[in-house]
Amino acid sequence: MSERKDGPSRRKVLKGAAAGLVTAGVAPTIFTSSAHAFRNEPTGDTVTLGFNVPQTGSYADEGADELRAYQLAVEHLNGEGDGGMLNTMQPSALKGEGILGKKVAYVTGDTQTKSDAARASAKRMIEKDGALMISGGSSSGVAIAVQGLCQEMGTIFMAGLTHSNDTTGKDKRRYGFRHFFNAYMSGAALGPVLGQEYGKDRRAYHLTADYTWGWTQEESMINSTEALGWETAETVKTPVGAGDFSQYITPVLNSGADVLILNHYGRDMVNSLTQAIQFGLKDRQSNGKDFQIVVPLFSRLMAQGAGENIKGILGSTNWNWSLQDAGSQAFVKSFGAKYGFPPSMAAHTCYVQTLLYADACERAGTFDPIQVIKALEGHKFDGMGNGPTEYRAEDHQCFKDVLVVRGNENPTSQFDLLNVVQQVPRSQVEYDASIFGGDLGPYEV
Amino acid sequence: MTTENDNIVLHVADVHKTFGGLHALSDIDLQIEEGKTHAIIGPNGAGKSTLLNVVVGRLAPTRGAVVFDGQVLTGKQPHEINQVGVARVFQTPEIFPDLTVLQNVMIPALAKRDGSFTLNFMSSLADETEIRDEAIHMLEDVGMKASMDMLAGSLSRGDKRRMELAMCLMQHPRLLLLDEPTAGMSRHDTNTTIDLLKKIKERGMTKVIIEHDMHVVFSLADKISVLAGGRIIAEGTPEEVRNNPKVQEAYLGGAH
Amino acid sequence: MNKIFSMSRKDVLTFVIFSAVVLLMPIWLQPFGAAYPDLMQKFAIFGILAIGFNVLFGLTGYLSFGHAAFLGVGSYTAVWTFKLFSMNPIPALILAVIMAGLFALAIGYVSLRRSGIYFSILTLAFAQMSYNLAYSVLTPITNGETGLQLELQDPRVIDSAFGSTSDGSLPVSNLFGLVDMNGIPGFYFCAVFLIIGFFITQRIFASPFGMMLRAIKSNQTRMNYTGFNTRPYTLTAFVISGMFAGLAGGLMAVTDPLAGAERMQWTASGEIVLMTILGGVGTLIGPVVGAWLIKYFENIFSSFNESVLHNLFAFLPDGVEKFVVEITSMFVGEGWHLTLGLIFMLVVTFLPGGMMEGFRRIGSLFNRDGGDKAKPNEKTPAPAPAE
Amino acid sequence: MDAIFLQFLNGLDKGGAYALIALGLTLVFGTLGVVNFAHGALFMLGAFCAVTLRKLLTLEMVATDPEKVTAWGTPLEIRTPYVEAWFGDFGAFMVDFSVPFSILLAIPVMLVIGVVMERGLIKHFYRRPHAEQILVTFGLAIVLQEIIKHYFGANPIPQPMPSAVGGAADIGAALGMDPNVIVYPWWRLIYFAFSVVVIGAVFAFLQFTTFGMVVRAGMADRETVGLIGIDIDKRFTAMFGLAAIVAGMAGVMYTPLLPPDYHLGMDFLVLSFVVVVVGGMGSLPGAVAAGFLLGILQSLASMTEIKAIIPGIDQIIIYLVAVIILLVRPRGLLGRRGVMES
Repeated sequence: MSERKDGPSRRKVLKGAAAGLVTAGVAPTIFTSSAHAFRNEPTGDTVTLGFNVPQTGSYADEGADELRAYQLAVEHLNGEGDGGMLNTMQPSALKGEGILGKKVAYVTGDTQTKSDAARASAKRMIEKDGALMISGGSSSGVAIAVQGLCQEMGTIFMAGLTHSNDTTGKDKRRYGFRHFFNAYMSGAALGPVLGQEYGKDRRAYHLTADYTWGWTQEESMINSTEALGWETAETVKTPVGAGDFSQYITPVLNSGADVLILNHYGRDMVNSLTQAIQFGLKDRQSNGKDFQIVVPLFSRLMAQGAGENIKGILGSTNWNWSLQDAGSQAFVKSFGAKYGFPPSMAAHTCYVQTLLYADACERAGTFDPIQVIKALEGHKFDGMGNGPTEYRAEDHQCFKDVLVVRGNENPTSQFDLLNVVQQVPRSQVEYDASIFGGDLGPYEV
Repeated sequence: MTTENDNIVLHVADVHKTFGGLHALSDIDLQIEEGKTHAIIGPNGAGKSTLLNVVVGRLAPTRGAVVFDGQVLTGKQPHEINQVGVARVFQTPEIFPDLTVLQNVMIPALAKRDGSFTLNFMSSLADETEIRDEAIHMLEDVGMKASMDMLAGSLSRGDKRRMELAMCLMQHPRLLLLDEPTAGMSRHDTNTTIDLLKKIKERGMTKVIIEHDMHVVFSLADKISVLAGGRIIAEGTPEEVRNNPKVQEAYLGGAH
Repeated sequence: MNKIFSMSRKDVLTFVIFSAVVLLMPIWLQPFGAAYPDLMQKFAIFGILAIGFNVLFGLTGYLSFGHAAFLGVGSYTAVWTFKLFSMNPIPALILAVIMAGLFALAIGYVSLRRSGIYFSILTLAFAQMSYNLAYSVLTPITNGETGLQLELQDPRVIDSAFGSTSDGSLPVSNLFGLVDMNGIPGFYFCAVFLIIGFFITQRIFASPFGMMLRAIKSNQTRMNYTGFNTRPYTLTAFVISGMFAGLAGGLMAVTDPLAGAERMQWTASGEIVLMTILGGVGTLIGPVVGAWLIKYFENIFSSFNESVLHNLFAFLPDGVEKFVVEITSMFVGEGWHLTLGLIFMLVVTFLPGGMMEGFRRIGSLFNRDGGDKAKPNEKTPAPAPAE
Repeated sequence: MDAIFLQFLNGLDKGGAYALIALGLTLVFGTLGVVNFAHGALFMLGAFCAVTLRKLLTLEMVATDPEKVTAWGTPLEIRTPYVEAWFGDFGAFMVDFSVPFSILLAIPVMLVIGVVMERGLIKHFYRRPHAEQILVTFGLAIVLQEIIKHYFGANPIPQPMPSAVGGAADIGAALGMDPNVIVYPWWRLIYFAFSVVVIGAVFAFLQFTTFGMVVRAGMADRETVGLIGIDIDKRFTAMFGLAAIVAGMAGVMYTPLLPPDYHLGMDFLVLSFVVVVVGGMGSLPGAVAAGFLLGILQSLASMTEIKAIIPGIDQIIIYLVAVIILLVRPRGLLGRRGVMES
């Protein structure tokens, strides 16, 4: 339960030369204390985390799965349930006694997959509910918007599902951290596998969602495929939420391309893939080769919407429940026991992010965001489902292995949609932090 | 038929109006003298309303022109025609049903004073005492002061017409066009309206009346034009028209 | 001078009460759990948006379905002003209002050539074009999906001329370096504009101009034959309400310097319409009430998750509690849209005049003997009986 | 040339969908004078008729095998579809053809939904201002879609078309051109044909039956028809039901092209209003013409060659055309004077 701080008034000191109005009864924001003042310092016996996920709109199911993972994480942190990844995380300072001895409580909000709504919701959790950390999101635009806000507010943001290079690239922030992989990594991981599977002499046709994430995904795919020796036949931008993509698919037929790369996510991906296959692209021969379709970012949850059509399609993913390492198995087991079905990759990244934040607080010995940030920066850990992982200090991006997956030809259950083709090692997807520009900004805000 | 006269305020010159192949108006030539009441009568479908619509700019004539006080009205917008001093009472009352009677009557006065557009959104309606008083006075004249705070939409049909007349009179137009001003009124209301219109006549306002009611026409008109089949078939004083055999055939006698 | 401020006693009273209600929000919103800066800022900002929209829709009857475009233009302009010139909100707001006004002038000039639903669709079309282009092709100006944000490298020529230096963090909009435009001061900054905006609409409602607009709504033909050129009137109303929307958009950027394209989407325009109708079209206060209600639902109802509900109903016996939580959770949290939809239906069906009619009915219950059926107020368009 | 021909085909099936939705919207507006913002929701409900039927047909007998457990710790489930267990091959055939079969389900279901909606809610709003009609039907649309979301979730649910028509037709080869140049999915061709048949049927119904004549007369002049003693209300209720059926069938047949989710209706709502207005409010032929016109123009505008000249044109073409048509023809393509102008 959230800790409502709208009780009696407390002294509040505003930043800046001109102290503003001191209004009775409004949640105080910044305290002065001898050590270091920070927003929402927990004073009771609980600490409140804010989970900001899409509850309405196209990504509502993904948001619901994220929320399940957060609830599970809170349980585990508080020592309830079987502990999940608390038992496999290495190194771990977590003891299942909350965080720094305080019980973990949480508040939730609806991002509606809109920047404005997501920021309003995050502000509510920070200003009203006293949330100390914000996590969540199911799209990059929202993640970047909320991350920017959290920087201004001096609140740590542990990003959920966000795949754009910008989140930890040109829009990176000191207070923002991303465990999820990104478009660059998808491209770098997929490239060699595409080479092995489809040869070095291919012509690729890109259909790209016409917004920032789509563009970065397209760019990454072009770079990695052209490095193999592929040609790029054409790149076509499609409006977000177009629904019917047929008018963009017909030109592919006679374009001389033999690979179609769909830089789409969510509903766009479901629709464009379904429709492309109806046009017979998968059965087609072009340039004497079998025509192939590639979906760079695969989400098992969203792929359900494409049904049979994902069979045999190559793509990349951050995590899949079928992984056999101890961490993944522990997580899948406790998630399945609670909800009756396996978690999605969105759920996984949100769960891991929550644990990582809690662990960083323990290691820092304080909730002070600056100390927590320092504890997260450069932190190396393992046992969280992705093998050895590092939170790179320069851009707050996690570096770990990337999964290349293929749509399962013979699924044994409705959840068994993806087969792991290859676990691409971290070294292959790593890049220099400076290539995307951007600036983390200061610790002190 | 009539000779050129310096007193002509409205000249409908050789107006033709066709709808598709249908000749609604042909060779209409009308001259209205200043200060006179000119009635246009004719059987249904004779083109009376079409003629009025051409005068006020609602319809553009196929040929010909309408000249008011030396200005060509043809091609002008209805509001421009009003601003040069032509006001119109409609067959079915055109009023502001969602506003009060008083507001209905004040609005035309503001049009007269402020022109077709004024950006006066920071001044207060409550300060328009002069116009308000004038409006109340006018409502008194038409016997509607008691209902000035009612919504105009809730008035009886006869009251709506009287109010519409009051609205037009607020503008002190040089030419007032009345399209069947007493249609649907009781005999008593009709007589009141005739008295009112007579009073206006004394003030020297020119009027064109389209009317079915012969009682109204003969008690008000100085001059009558008879329209039939889109043409003027007769014109003259009430006496002359009454005795014109053509008129009797086309209109009076021919009436079923 | 005296003339400008002559207001009826009733208007003065309304104005004073309204101002007091707005300024005292941090206190009376407390029990509703809404007394935190962001939501109160939103209350003020969307209040401005709704009263501005009401000047157009409530007075002239022209239903614009693309008003969010002006909100977006205001936001983009304000953020660009921050980026290029200064973090002071005043120039940003002035430019936001001017740009939105120009935008409204252009769109209104074309759209007002048609009336009724044809007008609505024209405004919708312009707004959707703005949205679609802002999201994609115009990304160099709008920063597309991510939204336009401040950056450390921004020139801010005026600020740097006055020697303000960056400490490495992004600047916050501030009034001449005195007060930062976030938190409670940010709310009061917006609240002042809401009160000014309310004052202006009050004046418009009481002015001859306002009466002309009502008359246009009532009977445009008569207006023409009475000597009024109605197009400039409607266009002025359109531009005024566009400028209000621009001001709201600017204030959104002032309190939170990020401008996203989805602010211009048709759903955002629809939200403005819903706020106005929900509160009471054509009334002074109704649209503000509608805006507050919808924003409250969006922010507070959506935050009730199951654990909150379990705590709320913890006093009930176990089985009953589970049942109650299950039922209520359909309407809150991820189900808050359902509640919103039901409220729209109920209000429109039973209170055609919006919330304001509800208040009047309650008021008349107390004024009269309480027994007689509340009649719809004369001022509301007489609704056909609901049966 | 091939490219343009293909885009033209695209335009036809897109236009078919637009026309079908706009047709129902216009029927309701023309007869009842109601601006129905819940019309998109009817399309969505139709689509979910298909989802429901398929769910029913693929209901599975679930036996658990306690010996084996899944990776997430629950006992392994052994699932056998009832239909196959009971009907064998015929059952499999039913599942395969679930989408066309759904039309049989959708017709009665949509009729009931339509009549209930009209009698329960819409009829109270005949004489209310359009703004209130918009608000109440918009509220209804939200409620309907939230109910669907509650039961079916937010993710799209795939509806495969019958496997016999799963592939693409080689139209080029059939016309004696090179094979494999002009290929087009069978289902899209079927959708186009379906839309033509439904539109034709609705027009024939209105043109050649007495019922239709009365309704058309009512659309032209409601008062007169009421005055001559015909109970127009009952017929108008039936028209609302018909509109719901048309929208529902359009939704059912669309599911293989666009896996339906609860939000489907809202995506079509704005578009269908633009189509109706471009066609001219209250004009049935106008709605159909505008549907096909906008469908074809949208397809052509998406061609790379055209986007190269005007960037982003495919994103705005529908709205741009709407603006131009409304400025050139004040009442849309075939609209009548005085409809919805105040």
